[in-house]
Amino acid sequence: MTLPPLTCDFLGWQLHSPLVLASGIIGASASLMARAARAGAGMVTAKSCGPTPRAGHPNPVALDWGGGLLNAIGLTNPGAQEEALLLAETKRRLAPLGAPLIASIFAGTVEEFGQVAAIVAQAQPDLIEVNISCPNVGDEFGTPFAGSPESAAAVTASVRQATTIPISVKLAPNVPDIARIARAVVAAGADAITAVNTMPGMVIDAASGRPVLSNQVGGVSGPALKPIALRAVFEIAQAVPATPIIGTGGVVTGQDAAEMLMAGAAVVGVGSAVWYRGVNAFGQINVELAAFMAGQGYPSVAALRRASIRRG
Amino acid sequence: MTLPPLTCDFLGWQLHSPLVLASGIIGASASLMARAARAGAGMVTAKSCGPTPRAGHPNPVALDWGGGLLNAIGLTNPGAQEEALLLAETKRRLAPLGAPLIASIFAGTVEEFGQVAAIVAQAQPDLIEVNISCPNVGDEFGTPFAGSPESAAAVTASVRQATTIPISVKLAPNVPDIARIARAVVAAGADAITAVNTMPGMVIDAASGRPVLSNQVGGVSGPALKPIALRAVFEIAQAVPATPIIGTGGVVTGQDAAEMLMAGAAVVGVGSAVWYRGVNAFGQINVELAAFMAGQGYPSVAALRRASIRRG
Amino acid sequence: MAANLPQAMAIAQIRDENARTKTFVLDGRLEAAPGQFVMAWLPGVDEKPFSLAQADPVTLTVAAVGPFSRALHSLAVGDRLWLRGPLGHGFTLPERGSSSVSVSRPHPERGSSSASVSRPYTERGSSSASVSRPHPERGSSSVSVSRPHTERGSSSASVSRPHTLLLGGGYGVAPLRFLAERLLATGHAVSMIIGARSAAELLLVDAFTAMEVRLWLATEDGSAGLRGLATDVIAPALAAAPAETAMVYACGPTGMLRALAAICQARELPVQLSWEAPMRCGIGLCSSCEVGDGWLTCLDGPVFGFDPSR
Amino acid sequence: MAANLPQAMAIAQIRDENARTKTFVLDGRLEAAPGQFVMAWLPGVDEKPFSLAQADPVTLTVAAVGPFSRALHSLAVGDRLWLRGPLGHGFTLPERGSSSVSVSRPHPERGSSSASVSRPYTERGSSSASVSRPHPERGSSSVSVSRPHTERGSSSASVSRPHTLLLGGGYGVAPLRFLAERLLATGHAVSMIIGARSAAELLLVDAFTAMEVRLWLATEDGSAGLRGLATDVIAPALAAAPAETAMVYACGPTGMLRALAAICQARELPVQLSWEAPMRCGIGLCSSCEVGDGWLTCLDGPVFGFDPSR
Ligand SMILES: Cc1cc2nc3c(=O)[nH]c(=O)nc-3n(C[C@H](O)[C@H](O)[C@H](O)COP(=O)(O)OP(=O)(O)OC[C@H]3O[C@@H](n4cnc5c(N)ncnc54)[C@H](O)[C@@H]3O)c2cc1C
Ligand SMILES: Cc1cc2nc3c(=O)[nH]c(=O)nc-3n(C[C@H](O)[C@H](O)[C@H](O)COP(=O)(O)OP(=O)(O)OC[C@H]3O[C@@H](n4cnc5c(N)ncnc54)[C@H](O)[C@@H]3O)c2cc1C
Ligand SMILES: Cc1cc2nc3c(=O)[nH]c(=O)nc-3n(C[C@H](O)[C@H](O)[C@H](O)COP(=O)(O)O)c2cc1C
Ligand SMILES: Cc1cc2nc3c(=O)[nH]c(=O)nc-3n(C[C@H](O)[C@H](O)[C@H](O)COP(=O)(O)O)c2cc1C
Ligand code: FES
Ligand code: FES
Repeated sequence: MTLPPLTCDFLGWQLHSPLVLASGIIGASASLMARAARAGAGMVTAKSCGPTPRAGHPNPVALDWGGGLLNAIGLTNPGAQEEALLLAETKRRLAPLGAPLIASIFAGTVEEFGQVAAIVAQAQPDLIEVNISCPNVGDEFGTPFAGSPESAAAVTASVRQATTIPISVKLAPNVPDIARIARAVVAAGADAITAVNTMPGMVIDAASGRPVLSNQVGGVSGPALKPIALRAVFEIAQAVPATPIIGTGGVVTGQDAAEMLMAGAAVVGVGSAVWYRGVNAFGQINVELAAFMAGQGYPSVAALRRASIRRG
Repeated sequence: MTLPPLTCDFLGWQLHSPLVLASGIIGASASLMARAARAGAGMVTAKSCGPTPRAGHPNPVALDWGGGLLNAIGLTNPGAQEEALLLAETKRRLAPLGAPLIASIFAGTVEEFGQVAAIVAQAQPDLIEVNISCPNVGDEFGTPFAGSPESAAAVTASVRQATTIPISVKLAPNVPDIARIARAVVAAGADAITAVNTMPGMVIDAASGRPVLSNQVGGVSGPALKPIALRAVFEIAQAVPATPIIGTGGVVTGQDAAEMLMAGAAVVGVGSAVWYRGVNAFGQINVELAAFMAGQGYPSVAALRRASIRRG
Repeated sequence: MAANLPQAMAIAQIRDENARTKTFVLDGRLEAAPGQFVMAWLPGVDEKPFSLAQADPVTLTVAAVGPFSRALHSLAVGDRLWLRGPLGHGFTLPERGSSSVSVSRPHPERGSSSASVSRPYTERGSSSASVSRPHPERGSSSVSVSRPHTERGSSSASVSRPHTLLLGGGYGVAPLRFLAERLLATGHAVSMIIGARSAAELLLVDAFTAMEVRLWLATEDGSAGLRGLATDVIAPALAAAPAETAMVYACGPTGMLRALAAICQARELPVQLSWEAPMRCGIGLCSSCEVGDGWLTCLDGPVFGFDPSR
Repeated sequence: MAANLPQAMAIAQIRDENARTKTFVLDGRLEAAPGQFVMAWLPGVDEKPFSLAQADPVTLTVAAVGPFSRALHSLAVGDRLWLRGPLGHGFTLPERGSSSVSVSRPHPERGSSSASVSRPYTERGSSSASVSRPHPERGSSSVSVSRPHTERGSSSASVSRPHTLLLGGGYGVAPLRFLAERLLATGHAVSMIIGARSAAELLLVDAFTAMEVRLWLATEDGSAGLRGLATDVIAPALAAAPAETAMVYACGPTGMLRALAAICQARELPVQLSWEAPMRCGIGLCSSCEVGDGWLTCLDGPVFGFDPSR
């Protein structure tokens, strides 16, 4: 069985795989991001950075609860200035590997988003991912910016004005109607959409009567997130069919990746799979996806994507 | 080891168990609801009914995808008038078992919610659960009423005016800030809150390239929902500490039930567990919960609830 | 937790059983007991329950009676269908002291329960049925019967092998073949009654003829075997049995099952009936398969040790 | 997928090992290899990694050096702690042809991968290391050493048993005892070097004395065994070994590990080093335990077959 190629187009780049290292997973060092690309990721995303350095939360910050993971790392990051240096170094290391670099940013206000974008833009990342779905910061009610079409659009417009680098806005799954948010951010200038971030959750240790995470609450990722992410991607793809989606959530196998493409994703984010299968996950998922495509008669990722599901 | 009693108070009733049959699970017949009570449920909830009969969606309508269930039954129901007869018969059968009956209603408009409430109220259910979180109906944008504090409050007020029977408003997990919705419905007259309904999701069969459910999208329940439900209940309990919560989502074992009480629930909804363990699930969870309480030195459900987690 | 995702299987072989019944042999296998069922899905068409006629390879015997079963009949070798399962509780062997069925009708849930948590599937509903032993057979039948179609089984059957009586109507004969194989493999003597409207509608007669079972046929028009209903052959089959009957098993139309349950109750014979009801979820949630006073055909059944509709 | 929820275990026994080191024997067990670690959680305090000093019953040996380890030292018998794990890759036995480590330094991920999906844990990272055979020992040592503390192991050791050399510094001696037991049980000869600042800080000397191992001691102040570092005893220990050394194992301070890795590289001896780095998630996501050019101590390690920091 000769395996079909996994090359695919995303915003004009020719990627050697549709897999994308998701933000926050081994994305705090140039060497680890380069390792993900060597392992088989077609693009890599750096960990989200904000305006100023943050240490993050005390331990425990993450765990595997059986159906998936829960984490509240607490947006540990070196601040935008330091991040720009890290991004430049990472870009240099990724260049020979042919993998575009996605920067990821968050901020506490609409204006600050633009400022952080301008700083990281100095490193010339290929794409800036705008993380409006982090649960620690939000609008005047404390709601994450991803929670309403208005605030999501305002952040998008602020970043759009700050840089000419393409931007992808990262949406949260915990909204009543993700299609509305998607339309709003595309109208405000998003070139792509990343969906989804983690789903708010909590794991309680009954023996101690305490939440396990020091932050009490955290974000669910991994297999439990997959059906939630597939639906979100499906709804967004119907709402903004011309906008490419980085479909992210619970992808651990090649078949998961195929399902994400069928739901309407252009490329596929992979995060928690690094725990389940090691950094080699990227290479393993690539081989499985290619084998699935061969078995089902899809000659290319583009062909698989053309078979994506329509609202019926 | 003598097991502690599981009796507990809810809105003034003395229940023999904190377990509540969740709406939509074997709640379409008096005999099945009576069976749930005999099996050990302290209260039972009927399947949601709307103004007029609905057949629901064609098959497939449900499946077990590994981490939990997904369903889109499609709100099959006989309409409010017929439902009132069913509720009256159910109440008669539950009386000797000492289990209060919860009616559940949905509707397409704020006014209709009041009308349906008035009709089912004729059967004198002990509580009316207001299902504002069904994904098939919503406000002018198509957003479920549970999606905004304003529409959630409007529905609550409409039902509040239509009947003197206590009401519990059932919230959706896919909102940016469930605490705000909780405060709004309590301010509008909710006596209790049921949290949560299923989480929107989709399961795709890669071999056929199609969603499995005929409705394409559905609601995630069972184990994958547990961390999401625990967090929702925790946030609601902090926001409206005087309002009792029917904590629902992914409870399959006695330890799950204990965690739900620790998160801040007054009583614990059980739905998908009927698939995992049969209708006997109620009795099994009761025994496990009592054994857990004995092992940890909680003499009563009230004592366990006093140990619930505070925001720290 | 065990996933129950639909599994695609391709049709490896199609056999015409009679004018309106086909058997589909698929290219997959399932770990399942006779009497368990699958939800068979044709994407874009519908999903309906079918008893397993074999588990390895998965085999379904389907009577074309309406839109979905006709859609299945229109499939060709190589086409795929999708199966969710196995689901429900199947037939259990009539082992001494461990039978999970009862001639007297249990009441759903009386609050008895166990604290242990094990794999979901094996836990489901297993604790609500009581055990009762079969009684020695009594009362010789007055019904006039045709000679058993085959008696080959009698030569090697010793009286010490527990005897079982199987009644099949319509497609219900197919899962009973699966059961008969298990019974024979575990040292039981088997008598099989196949009922149908006419000789042309009899199912799997050759297959049973080739097995070591006492085979009885009944047709309503008398075109083969006894003229009458399958239930009319019970008395002679029991009378000719090599030993007292440890269990009666049946799969077929509800009317046949009801009549059989009444006969077995009168004779104090333990029985296991594979029941039918319209199914939607197939996993015990939607109530659509409820029968009688609170029984779920998909979760408590489809095999019941009593008439669940009474 | 395997859950990794924290498990509460009660302290069954506490042993003082030396002035600042205690061993906690817990009332639970884990399926684990020597060299694997757990994240130990004290609710409301912190969560940190600790090597398993035994898996059945779970045993941790803890040096009080800072806030969390002191909090552990303040616990009493009956108190509980919570463990998440086992995590990471432990030591592997020096079996011919199946060793997963290498004296030459591999490069993280070169895109080689396998298509099979099995249980997550066993899959993790196992494919990136290459195999190389140890060379015959060469060059006799010129370091002046004290006589081995005990040579009891030599009486029954045959030259055909593959020889392994273990170096422990600080609490690192404890997981090496767990390893030594496995090595002895699988027919390996074991030489053990325990290093410490002074005699008072030596760990588990009695335990190793009671085992069938050649034991060497080194203290910086010379108050017991050789005056010097653990690494200074390598040459004499190798020279006295009953056979060529199939694997060198070590657990202890990073400085010792680095020095050892250099020595082994020069001597072309295969080595397995249990590395330390600050950990947060413990499951390969947060990058905080990165060492060298992209190695994750929690996921790729903590046991590496080379110096990961170079
Ligand atoms: C547990 C269980 C196991 C089943 N196993 C099998 C099986 O192994 N093989 C099989 O063919 N069917 C089996 N069925 C029935 C099957 O699920 C469908 O109901 C059947 O195929 C009819 O579906 P349809 O859409 O084709 O027709 P429908 O439109 O549902 O039915 C058309 C008409 O035929 C009647 N009808 C339904 N079934 C029969 C029948 N067997 N004989 C005569 N009339 C009938 C209906 O009452 C209706 O009037 C089983 C059902 C259950 C609940
Ligand atoms: C894979 C792995 C396995 C480990 N296994 C064990 C184990 O089995 N037993 C154990 O006691 N610790 C072990 N540790 C170290 C342990 O996780 C903590 O780092 C240690 O307990 C110190 O934590 P603390 O909060 O008490 O002090 P911290 O505030 O973290 O440290 C206080 C000071 O002590 C230094 N320090 C840390 N560890 C040591 C040490 N061992 N000796 C001397 N100084 C030190 C630190 O650099 C710092 O300067 C392991 C670490 C890793 C990564
Ligand atoms: C440990 C961890 C840290 C994360 N940090 C970030 C982050 O900094 N920024 C961000 O946008 N998403 C972050 N995420 C979310 C992931 O990028 C991804 O959206 C989510 O985990 C779902 O994908 P998965 O199921 O493949 O992990 C983080 C996820 C995990 C598990
Ligand atoms: C098959 C099915 C049907 C449901 N129908 C309803 C319904 O009619 N009304 C409602 O409020 N919730 C309905 N729900 C949601 C449940 O009441 C419950 O909130 C959810 O399943 C989470 O609980 P669980 O994980 O214990 O199942 C349904 C859930 C399932 C699985
Ligand atoms: S089909 Fe039996 S309950 Fe749904
Ligand atoms: S501790 Fe190793 S990556 Fe987080």
